[in-house]
Amino acid sequence: ESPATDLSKMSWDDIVAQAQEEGEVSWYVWYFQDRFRPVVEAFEAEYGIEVTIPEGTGQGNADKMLAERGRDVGDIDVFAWGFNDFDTVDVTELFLPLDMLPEDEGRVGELLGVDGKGHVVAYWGNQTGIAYDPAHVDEADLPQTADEIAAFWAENPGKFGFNYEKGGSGPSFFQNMIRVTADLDMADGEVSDARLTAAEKGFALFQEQADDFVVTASNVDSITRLSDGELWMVPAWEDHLAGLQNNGEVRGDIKFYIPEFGMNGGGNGVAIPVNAPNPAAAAVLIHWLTSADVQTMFNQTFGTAPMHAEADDSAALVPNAQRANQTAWGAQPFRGELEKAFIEQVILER
Amino acid sequence: MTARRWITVLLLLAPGLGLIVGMIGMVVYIAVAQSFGLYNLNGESVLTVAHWAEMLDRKLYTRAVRYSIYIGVWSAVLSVALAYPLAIWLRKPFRGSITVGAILKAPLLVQGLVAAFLFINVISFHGILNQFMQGIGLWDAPRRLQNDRGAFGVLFLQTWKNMPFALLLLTGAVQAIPDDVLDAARDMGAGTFARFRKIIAPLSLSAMQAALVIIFIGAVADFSFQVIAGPTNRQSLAQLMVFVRQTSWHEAAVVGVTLMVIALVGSLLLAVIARLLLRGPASR
Amino acid sequence: MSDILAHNLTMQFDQFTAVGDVSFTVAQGEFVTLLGPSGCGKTTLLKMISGFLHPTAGRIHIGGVDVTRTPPEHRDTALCFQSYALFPHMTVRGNLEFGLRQKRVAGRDRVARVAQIAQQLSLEPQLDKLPNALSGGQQQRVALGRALSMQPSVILFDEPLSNLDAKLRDQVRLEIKRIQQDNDLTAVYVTHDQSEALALSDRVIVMRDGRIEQIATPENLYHAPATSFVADFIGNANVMPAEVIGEADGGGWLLDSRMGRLVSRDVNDPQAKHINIAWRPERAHVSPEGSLTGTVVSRAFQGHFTDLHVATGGQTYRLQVAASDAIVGGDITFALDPGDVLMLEPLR
Amino acid sequence: MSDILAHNLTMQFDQFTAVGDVSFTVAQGEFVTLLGPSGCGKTTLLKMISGFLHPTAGRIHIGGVDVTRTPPEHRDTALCFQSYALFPHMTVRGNLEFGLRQKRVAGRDRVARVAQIAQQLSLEPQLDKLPNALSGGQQQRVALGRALSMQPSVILFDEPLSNLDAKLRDQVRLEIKRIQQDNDLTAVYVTHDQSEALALSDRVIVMRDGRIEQIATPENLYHAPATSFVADFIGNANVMPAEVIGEADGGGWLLDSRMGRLVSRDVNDPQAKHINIAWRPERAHVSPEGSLTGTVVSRAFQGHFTDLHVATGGQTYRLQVAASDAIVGGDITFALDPGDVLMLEPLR
Amino acid sequence: MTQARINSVLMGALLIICAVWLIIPFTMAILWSLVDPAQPWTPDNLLPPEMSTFRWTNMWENSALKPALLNSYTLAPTTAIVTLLLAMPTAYCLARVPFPGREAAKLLVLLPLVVPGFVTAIFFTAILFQLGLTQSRFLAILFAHCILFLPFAIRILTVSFEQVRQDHIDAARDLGASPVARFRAAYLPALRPGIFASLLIVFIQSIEEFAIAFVVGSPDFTTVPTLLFSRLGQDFIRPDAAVLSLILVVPNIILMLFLEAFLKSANPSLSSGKA
Ligand SMILES: Nc1ncnc2c1ncn2[C@@H]1O[C@H](COP(=O)(O)OP(=O)(O)OP(=O)(O)O)[C@@H](O)[C@H]1O
Ligand SMILES: Nc1ncnc2c1ncn2[C@@H]1O[C@H](COP(=O)(O)OP(=O)(O)OP(=O)(O)O)[C@@H](O)[C@H]1O
Ligand SMILES: [Mg+2]
Ligand SMILES: [Mg+2]
Repeated sequence: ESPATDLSKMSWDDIVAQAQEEGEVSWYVWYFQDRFRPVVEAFEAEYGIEVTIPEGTGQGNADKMLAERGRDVGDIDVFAWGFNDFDTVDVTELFLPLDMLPEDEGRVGELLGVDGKGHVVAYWGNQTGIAYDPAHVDEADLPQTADEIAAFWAENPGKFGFNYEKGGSGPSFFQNMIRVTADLDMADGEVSDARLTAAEKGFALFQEQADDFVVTASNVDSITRLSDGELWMVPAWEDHLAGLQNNGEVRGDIKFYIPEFGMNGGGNGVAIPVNAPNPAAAAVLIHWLTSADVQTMFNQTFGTAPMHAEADDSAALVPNAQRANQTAWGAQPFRGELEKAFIEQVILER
Repeated sequence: MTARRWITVLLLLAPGLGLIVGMIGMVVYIAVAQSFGLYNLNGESVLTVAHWAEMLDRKLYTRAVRYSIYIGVWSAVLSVALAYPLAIWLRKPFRGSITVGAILKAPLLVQGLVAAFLFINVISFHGILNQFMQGIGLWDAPRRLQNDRGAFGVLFLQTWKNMPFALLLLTGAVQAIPDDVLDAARDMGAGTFARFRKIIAPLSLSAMQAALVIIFIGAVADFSFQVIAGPTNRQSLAQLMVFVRQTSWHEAAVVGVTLMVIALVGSLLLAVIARLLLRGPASR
Repeated sequence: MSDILAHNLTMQFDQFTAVGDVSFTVAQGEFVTLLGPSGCGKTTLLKMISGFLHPTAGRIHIGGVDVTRTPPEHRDTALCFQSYALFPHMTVRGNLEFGLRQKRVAGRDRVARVAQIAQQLSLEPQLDKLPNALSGGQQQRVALGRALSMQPSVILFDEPLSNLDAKLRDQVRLEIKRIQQDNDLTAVYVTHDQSEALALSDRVIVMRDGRIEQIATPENLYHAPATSFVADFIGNANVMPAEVIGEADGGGWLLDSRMGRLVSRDVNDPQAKHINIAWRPERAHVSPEGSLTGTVVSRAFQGHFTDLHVATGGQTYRLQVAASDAIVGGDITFALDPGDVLMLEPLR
Repeated sequence: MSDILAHNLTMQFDQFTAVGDVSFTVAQGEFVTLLGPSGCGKTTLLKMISGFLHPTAGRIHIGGVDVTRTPPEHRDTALCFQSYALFPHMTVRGNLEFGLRQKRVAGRDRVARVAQIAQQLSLEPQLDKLPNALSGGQQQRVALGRALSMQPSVILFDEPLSNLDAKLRDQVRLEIKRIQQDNDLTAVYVTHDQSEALALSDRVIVMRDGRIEQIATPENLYHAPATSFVADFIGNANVMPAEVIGEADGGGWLLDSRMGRLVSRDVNDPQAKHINIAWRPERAHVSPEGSLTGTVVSRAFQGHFTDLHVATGGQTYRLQVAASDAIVGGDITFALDPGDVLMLEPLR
Repeated sequence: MTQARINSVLMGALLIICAVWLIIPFTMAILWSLVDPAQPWTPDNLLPPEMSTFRWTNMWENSALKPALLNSYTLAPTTAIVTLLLAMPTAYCLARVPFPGREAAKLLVLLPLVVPGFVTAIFFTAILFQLGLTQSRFLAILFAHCILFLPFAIRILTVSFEQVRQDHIDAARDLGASPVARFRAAYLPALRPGIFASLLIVFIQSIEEFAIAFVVGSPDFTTVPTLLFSRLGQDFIRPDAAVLSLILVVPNIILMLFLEAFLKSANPSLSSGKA
């Protein structure tokens, strides 16, 4: 018997009732588990459903979700993932359609050029930008354009670092640099030799000053080295930086901004695996997570960009003016080809 | 070989090799199939060599192959080369030899990731190595040592973590060589090196092969040391695998299967080369 | 020059003294045999000379140089191990060549030398076998060949022939002697086989419990053993206490023993009134005129002679007689020549 | 019942035939010795009897039961290994006790048995040592003791005394014989020492190149060797071809050989006109009236006799003579009794 | 130079190497574990600016550490022992029974080591799920770990089995030893180092393994690597990781010394008599 068919035919009240009968829900989220646990206490209090947030890693959770495909009943009720990660699998096959949720226009079902197809909704919005060490870089002198970045490299060789492979903030940086330098329309996903040749103008910027910037190993590596004083500026995720500061892992005085040439926003989504043991409770949790109130609360607690149209987004870490600099991720498959070409022509040639 | 004998062999192999082939054989098949477009997690499966063609064409891939082999071979060779003298030294128990053995083996017990972070801390821009070198006046300014291009950091970590393993294997083998045989070699005028080259190494060949092969396989597939301490202008195969997995499972599988082939063929070659170099005992 | 000088050598294993305060010399080109009961310290002594064991005390000089602390690989000695100690992963040829390779003997010479040794030791058919496919005696010959092929200035043999049959042993013994003499090697040889010791050696060192009992030429050892231990050990003499009563008519000494009255015409004079005397089993001759009689208790055929145990005066003695029709239980009458009755150390 | 029956046993290692088509029996309680040159297949044969080697062909029965495929642990045999094969991590006591523990001999009996064996083999002081702290001879005695302590119905010895000195060897030999007789054990004994073989055995099997050359009692073997190989191997006879010319006056046969004319009064008649003949070195007696002369080429003192090599008629012969004043280079005249000239197999 | 001199010189050298080898890493780990959350430790400071045991108490009280320790320390030793037992027959066969294809078999044994991590994590566990082994998460992980780490045990023990001397086996059999007695008398002394090595290696591998233990075990059955990895992942809490790894290292070292003492009781060189 498939719980999926059951739920879609049930009224929301029945679903809530069943959820309370199920009494528990496991939420596999790959970051901030320690900080989410207190947050979901409100949910537990409201519905009387106990939420388990297991320890784990992004890849571990994904592996578990995929490994459990064949099981009749798995362990995961709610599965959180980077919104673009959902693109690597067939969401319609792996996850329940979320049509059992009460109608809510404010929810975000498409993000970063990825369509959740009604099986995934966003609950967490975040932003890439550049973290900097105010001890060395004056807020007033922050480079805002590609040329200013290049000038910064030239003036301060070895003080700017980014990573190209892991975690997205580095790719966001170089893609946007190339976008503005080569004047590319990233919303167009079409791959053509002409467009890739055009991009080479952007690569040239990096090639010419290859010795002036540092390639780091990961987001974490970038921020750590910034905190250590080795680097002065690194691309980073806003929430990630905040989390590390909160943990006492890096210096609290490090600052963050979104340059004017624009950097990408991002987000995480949640979905219910088809074999979730407590599908009703899962639906109720997702309903709660994506509600305007909770999104407002996330904005206040974590400084995230709310993923609900009606939520209040006034508590962001960066001034709202800078938020305007957010750009969208490029469309596939061109974005992928651009990344490949960048790696081959810039990274591997260093 | 009689049928009876074959049955004995098969029964003996069943709980070990049998289990391995039975359980992992299927997994290997899936990996290979996936590299040819089957077992698609994102839509329909189509049998194709396109993913192989795509990957083989990329500089990133060919570099990764070469780089992983480099790391694998050097890690194995360095670990074994360092472990041998220590194993020979520890052949005869002496006062404190147990402690020495335990100290040398301690890195085995430290999680690789943690070791890598600690290592990075030591060599980082403002880390104690830089401070020490500046302190004694050898260097004027801090140097950027982390993620070095020659991958010496990775090799250091690999050796740090694997040398104890080689030591563990070699100590047993070296201890099993009778004193008399070593004495006889000395008596014939064989110096330390000749004794090692002609007696100890051939007689512990099989332990050495096991150590080489296992370390090689581990290092070829290195992920954690590479992502933390490896050079940033190239990727190891395991790193590449995780990287391309973000976009295509099949291409990740291509890298994975490459890794498997390199690991198996490489370990075979290493074992054969070790034997040829040392002309060890023909199998008994 | 490669004479050996051992000076107050002592070797202790924990509490146990395997070799105690032993001194001797072996001249350049001399062939000296170590003889002594199992466990008396022969191997220990050889291992000290070749450098595997560091003497607890004492010094060793080879060719006038103090080598006490020289490691084995720098001593020009070769030891033929009692335990063979063949290199298990090398063929017989590899084993035989090993030392030569270390000495960087040119390929040609090496091949020739190995071929010659293999031929001398009848090892040709085995050259390409691994040691574990060899019989015990073949292994032993490889161990011997490995040492011989080195032609070092000092060569040490630890029971090199114990697993060979009599014929082969004779043959190999000759080869050993030839190689030793041709190359003027200084040799120390351990054996349990007295006839080997007597036939090969310039001098024999008899050891007992880690100490030297007597050093002498083979003839001297046989004819004038210093102690009853030596007399007994070499040639299995019948030893018994006796009292020297006085000089005998016609020379020699008159002795009183449990066997009755005997006359000794030994080369040495008695050292005390109460001494040990000895006579050798093969020196008794059965003859009806003999003055001695006893009952045959056992009889063992030994080829060209027969071993008898004969009881007389409450003691049992050993006699070796030529083909004899003595039967167990019967009586036998025999005589001893005064020259064959040896007078040994005083009784304590 | 534990007689041994070996039927057409063959053992091949790859191409090489170590034992070829060998058949023999050993009766319950009998003591049989295997004698033969190094590498002739003695150890291989013992290993087949004890079950470590599976014969390529042929069958083995012990006590009437076909054991060809029975694993060693289920054969009531004990082998004293030529290589000792002591358990290195067990003390001497542990080694000696091992078999008894397997047989679940009660603690008391075990202790008593071990104490007794240790005493018989003079191993008491070594009981608590590990094998690698023992001398070669001590190790060998432990190996022997381990087999003896088992008192199996079939006991196999592979050169158990080769590393012992003559005195100890005599003593241990007696113990072996005593234990074998007291317990009525069937014994197969490998030795290189002829006197040991002749003294201990009920029968001797002489092997050569993996085949049996002769099976006989010691006396027969000595006095009536079947072939020149046996004559030569046992007692080192001087073998030479001869032509039978006819019967001699006063019995026996007249022979023509390179040494000149000889008379043989062998127990067997000649089997052909051209045969091998043999005489033993110790049978020659030096006497001025002797009909044979030669030049002494070498001389080796052997204690109670002297070994001479004497050249005559372009050949060299071996003589064993009692104390002699023969000098190298001088001539010697000797005689042979017709009864000592043995007629062997026809010439091929 | 005498052996004693050599030993003392080497010991001296070793002390210096040890500093690089162990003392620095371990001191760093300890210092990291003492970093107070209030003030991050950047490497330009020789010591953490503010030290406390907050990380330790926090980890002990506010995480699944206690059950994870219990789980890991039941799982790993069990895996080590079961793997050893499963590996013995194969190792014996590879070392002592000649059969055609033995070299190929030796290579095949390595398969679990060469299979890419994500394939193991997704597909191997999927097979475990399909086999219905997940009734008990403990048993499923145990089973998976045994298979994954068999190559270590098999290859290590193969080497040891090769070192058993045939004449010791023969002697034991000849003296009527039962298979067990034979094993103890002839095999065990030569196998000891191999048994020690494979127990230790498999134990460590099992206690460090994350992917399978997580996929199969989560959410009920948590092991220490899960805690460790989640702190070294996105959130990257170095002080917590240091605490965790120190918590693991100490019992491991004790265990290693214990095993070593237990298995190495007098290690006479395995030779005597004639080879
Ligand atoms: N495993 C083997 N492979 C090949 N040949 C072997 C093997 N074992 C023994 N042989 C050969 O078989 C022959 C008989 O060996 P065996 O050990 O039986 O001799 P043996 O009579 O005991 O000799 P010894 O008196 O020297 O101990 C020898 O020539 C030996 O080289
Ligand atoms: N490592 C050791 N530890 C303790 N005692 C030892 C050690 N090595 C030898 N011994 C003892 O020292 C004594 C002398 O041994 P050695 O090997 O020199 O005797 P050997 O004269 O060669 O005897 P064999 O003729 O039996 O070979 C023996 O009693 C032996 O038990
Ligand atoms: Mg000795
Ligand atoms: Mg033999």
